[in-house]
Amino acid sequence: MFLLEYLAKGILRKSGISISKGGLAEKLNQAQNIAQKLKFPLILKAQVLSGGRGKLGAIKKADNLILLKEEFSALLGMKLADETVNKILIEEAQNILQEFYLSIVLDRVCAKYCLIFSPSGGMEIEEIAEKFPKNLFKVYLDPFLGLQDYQINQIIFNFHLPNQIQKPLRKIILTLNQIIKDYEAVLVEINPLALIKNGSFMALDAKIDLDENAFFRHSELLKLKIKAESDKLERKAREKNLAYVKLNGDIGIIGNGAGLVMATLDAVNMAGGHPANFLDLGGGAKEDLVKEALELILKDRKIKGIFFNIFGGITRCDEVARGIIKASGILKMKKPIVIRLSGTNESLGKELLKEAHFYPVDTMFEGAKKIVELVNC
Amino acid sequence: MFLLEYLAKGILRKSGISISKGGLAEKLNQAQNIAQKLKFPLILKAQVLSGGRGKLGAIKKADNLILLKEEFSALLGMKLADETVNKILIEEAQNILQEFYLSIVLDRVCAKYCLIFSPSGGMEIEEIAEKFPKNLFKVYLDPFLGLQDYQINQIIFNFHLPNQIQKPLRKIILTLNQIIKDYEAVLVEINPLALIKNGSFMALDAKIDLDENAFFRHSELLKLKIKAESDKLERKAREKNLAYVKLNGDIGIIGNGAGLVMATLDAVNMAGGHPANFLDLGGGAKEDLVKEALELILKDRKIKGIFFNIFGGITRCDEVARGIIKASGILKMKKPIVIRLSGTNESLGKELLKEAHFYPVDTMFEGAKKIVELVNC
Amino acid sequence: MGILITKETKVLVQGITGKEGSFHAQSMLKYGTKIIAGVTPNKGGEKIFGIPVFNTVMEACLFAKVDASIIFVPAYSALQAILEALEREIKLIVCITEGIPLLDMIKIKEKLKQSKSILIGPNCPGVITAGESKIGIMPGDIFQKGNIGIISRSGTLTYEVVSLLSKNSLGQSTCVGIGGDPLIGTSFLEVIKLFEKDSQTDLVVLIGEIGGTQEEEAAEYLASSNLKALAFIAGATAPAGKRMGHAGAIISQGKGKAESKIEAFKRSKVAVARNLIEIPDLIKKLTKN
Amino acid sequence: MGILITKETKVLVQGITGKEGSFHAQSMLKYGTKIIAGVTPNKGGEKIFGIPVFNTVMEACLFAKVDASIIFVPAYSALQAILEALEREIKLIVCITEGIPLLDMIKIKEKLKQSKSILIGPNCPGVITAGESKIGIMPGDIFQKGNIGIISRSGTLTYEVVSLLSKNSLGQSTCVGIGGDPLIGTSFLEVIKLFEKDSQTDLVVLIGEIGGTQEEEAAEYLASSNLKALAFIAGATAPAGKRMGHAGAIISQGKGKAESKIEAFKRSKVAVARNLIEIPDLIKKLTKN
Repeated sequence: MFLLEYLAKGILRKSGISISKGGLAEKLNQAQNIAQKLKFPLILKAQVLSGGRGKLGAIKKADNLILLKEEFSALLGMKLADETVNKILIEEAQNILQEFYLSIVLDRVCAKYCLIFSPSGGMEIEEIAEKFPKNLFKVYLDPFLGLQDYQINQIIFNFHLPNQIQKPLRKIILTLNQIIKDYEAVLVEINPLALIKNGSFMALDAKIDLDENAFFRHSELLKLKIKAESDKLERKAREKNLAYVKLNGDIGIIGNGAGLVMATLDAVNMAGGHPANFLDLGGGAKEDLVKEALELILKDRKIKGIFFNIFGGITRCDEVARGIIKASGILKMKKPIVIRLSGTNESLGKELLKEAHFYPVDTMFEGAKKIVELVNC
Repeated sequence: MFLLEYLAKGILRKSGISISKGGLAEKLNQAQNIAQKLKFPLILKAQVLSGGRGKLGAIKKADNLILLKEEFSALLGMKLADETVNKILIEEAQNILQEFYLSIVLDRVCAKYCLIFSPSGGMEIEEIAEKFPKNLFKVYLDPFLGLQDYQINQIIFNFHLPNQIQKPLRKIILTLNQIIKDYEAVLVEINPLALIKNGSFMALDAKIDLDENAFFRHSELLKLKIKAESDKLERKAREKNLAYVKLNGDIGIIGNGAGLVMATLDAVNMAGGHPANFLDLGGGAKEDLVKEALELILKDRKIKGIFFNIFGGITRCDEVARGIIKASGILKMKKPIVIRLSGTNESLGKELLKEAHFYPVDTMFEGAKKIVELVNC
Repeated sequence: MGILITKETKVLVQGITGKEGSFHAQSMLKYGTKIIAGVTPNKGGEKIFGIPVFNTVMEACLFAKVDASIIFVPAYSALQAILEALEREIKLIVCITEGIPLLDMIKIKEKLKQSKSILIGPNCPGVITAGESKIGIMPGDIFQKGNIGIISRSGTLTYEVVSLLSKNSLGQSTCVGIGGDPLIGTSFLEVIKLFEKDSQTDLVVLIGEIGGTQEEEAAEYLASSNLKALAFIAGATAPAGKRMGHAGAIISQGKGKAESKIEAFKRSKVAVARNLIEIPDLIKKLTKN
Repeated sequence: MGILITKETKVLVQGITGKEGSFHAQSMLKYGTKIIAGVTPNKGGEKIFGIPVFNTVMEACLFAKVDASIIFVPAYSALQAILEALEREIKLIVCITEGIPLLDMIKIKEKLKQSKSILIGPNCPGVITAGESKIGIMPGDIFQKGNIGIISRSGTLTYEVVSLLSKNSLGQSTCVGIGGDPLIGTSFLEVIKLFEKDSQTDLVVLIGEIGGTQEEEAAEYLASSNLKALAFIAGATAPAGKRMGHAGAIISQGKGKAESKIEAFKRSKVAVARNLIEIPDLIKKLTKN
């Protein structure tokens, strides 16, 4: 789960890494209150997960209150890829002597964490890798021993970093490593890690990706989980442990298994339709969850129809059928639903559906075609 | 470093394991004060490191104050192997339903910790191994992953332990494991681990062995280190980081390197002498440490002569010579000293000694013979 | 023959008395799988469907030789279950459990390196050798004995493909669901190497999805392999930066896109199906030569 | 030839600018050891005795091929120094440092299992092949080239024995101080196996002491080996339950006694010297046949 910049910076600050003075605003008057406590010039940063905000115009500078008002109003409500800006971080601008890149990230290929450092920060890591490959230093952390002092030495001496920044940099690296452990993070990135006037470091941007599977060991992170979701429905889905992703179309999609749901999106797209969401029930969904999933996607007002696609393995078709029937009250609206049920307990599930006057289709392709027809007529 | 029972039990209690109510007495009036706050019958336990105290008569029971006085006076000052009893632990006696054995110990052969459990506690582990080999269960801890829940399950189900003791036992095992980690202990043993009336456990005896090399990471343990030494000179030696062991003879032995000092003891014994101590300067001793070592062993009044045996590798003979010369003030007593210097900077060291009118011998055997002659004449 | 498991494979079920464990144990028995023991702490001595239950894997392994274990325990105790099976050196460990923390998987991957065991999963439907043995949760009746091998990151998508194949009389040898998590015990490439040596398998269908670089790795290897293969990648229309369902399926920082995977297969001259429906025809074409 | 090191062995000194490191680096150079680089963080670029100093082992290994490293750092950073050398896959690592915590050694032992490197020590005098190269702290002038191999848990006791041998014209091939700690990188047995293959070594002197079971292990192996050996055990008169100098030498719970070790050697028909002075004569007797 990726955290928005202000949440990631909150974790850094709590762990002892300096960040700019500032505050989060969702409304103009909040922004003005925050600005009055800070020194101009200020930086306004749209809180969205999309990368390259600078290039997309989602980061602005304001030299006074008037400009602040102008820029804030321009940013609020801005659309960036799939996201809408509704939170803006306002911070004091900093004098930067040098920008560094620093991150610890889980490398899926070798199943080890990798510490990445570069004295050429401020641009995205891919850009550094391409433009200054020699300015990128990686050390892999032993799965059991973790980060070792000698590895930090390798970084420090590889770039001949001057004495007075060795100690503060070492401390920040150790702190990052501690955050990885304490929060079971998959990624902690500071970019740029800025050397500011007085010879000390400040994290000017931060990215943290947490492992949601580990939240049962970190009850304190559950709150963060809810907060992290910018979309209301996505937030609701998280509360119910459904994997929901909002998309821009009008056909609601529910299925079991990420692969199947993705393939369903692909199939609906190929049939000429536009999915409104991705919703994966996960494995072994019970009838109540099925009902809640249906209720959830119907809250998206843009939806004109629903395609329910199940191939049961650990999920049982009868449970799914019962859930759909339970939800039939709210379904008895004008919106069409296409159901496809295969796999474990298929015949029982189909029977139940037929008793309740739902008539399932036999294949995903059939279903995709049918829902597109129904929605477009 | 082995801890006396009362110190080991202090660590257990601090970690949440129950022990009997009681207190430590060095004098009779302390013992009486302690007894007044406790319920008779009481157990009196001599605080020495030697094993098999029960069989040696170093553990007594008292049913009333009169008997307490009697038994306490009998125990105090008692000699057990190389130790003299000067601390006695007084505790309430317990009703025991069953005695278990539980320990975690570092296995030198495989460089892993080993958890050992037996439902036949109360006797020494060697005796259990001999008499009830099937009642001994060992699990080895992965060096990096440490103790795992499934390993505790293996113990619990191997002995078909009833449900109501599974949970408390699991907790005690996990606590023991935590003590091993927190204190960097080489051994933590509870024997017997007694199941008492109300179905809960109590540690009736405890043995803890700490890794002194790790004390730099555990500054809080340094106090314990001093406290743990029963002999005053051994305590002093510890403060100065000298490896000193008190023995029963009259020839003071100083050397560098445990093997060499042990071989020196063996040589003096073979020559008919009786070493008063083992004192290893360690590697690379400087002149001040040499002087302090000499001062230290001279505090043992039984000493009739000193054999100083050095073969320098990392230790330099000139440093040793300078130390001896520095200490020559206190050495100018009637007690003879025999010095043997070989190895790194040998000629320089010998020259310095000769200038100060010390005349070193050439070999360990020569030296051993000479000191025995001098002391016995 | 197929790979990994046969009629004779002796199977242990860890978590056999739980809701999922018992349901699927029964289904596996029905398929013909030789389940010889189950494990649930504190249920030792009981029987379920005639199968003896033990408190620990150690006890079960003392009772009988175990070739493979299938794990149905909850995510928070999966690390324990896998370590317990590894300690007894069980050759094949299939972990169905979903939602295992990455940190636990890092530990497991490191211990796997030091062992001779193979872990399939977690978060996977398991392994089935059609008509012989099923160590997994897939609906057995959709499978047909034949010569097509299947390797898949997705459970339900596998069933979709298998039922398509069976309807087109394209039987299967072994189907391996490797699991959709970012860290898994056995990758595409490792299973491909097993299929290479299997005389019963004529062609392998690879069902991949967005995220990671496993498919690219497999593609590179297949360029110089004699194994016939056909690939399908789910998630061509998924948006970037969003996790699709589980942690594995995500296009992040421009990496893990369906297009890059499809390109990799094409570079290696591996056929790619753009639509599931094309799969049976493509297979027929490929196996004709 | 001897074992482990020759004239050609290229040596790195970790901690070369420290008091001990520089003193012994100079002494090794004098003996003829090929020291090609040293490491001390923040001293990179300097030179000491004409040897270039680097900040990290990585930099040193990029500068030149390193065959062996000798470590002089303090106990609290010895874990780092050994891991750093292991990372660069240096074949022979000699650790002089005394007082390394057992927990650190547990970690090191486990990493050693996964590597091809050999660690000698810690808390040891190092390795010397007489007349060729010294990677250690032993006084070089007491050694004489010859055919006696030496393995010892004790530093100073080794010098004692070596000087006795040299005075009796019994030259040495290689002398390995394995260190006196409870957990060490390489045991008696492992060094014995190296000597077995060395054509230059006619007989090996084993210098053991109380504590542990290494000597017993070695004795058992020697029962069926063709290697001639002679053993000496220090601490016959040491009391039980007391640590003699360092953590390794202790008779605890009746185990680790000198007598049990001596008995083990006798059972394996390995000659045992009760007194150091007997050693030269015993060797002459044993090598006559």
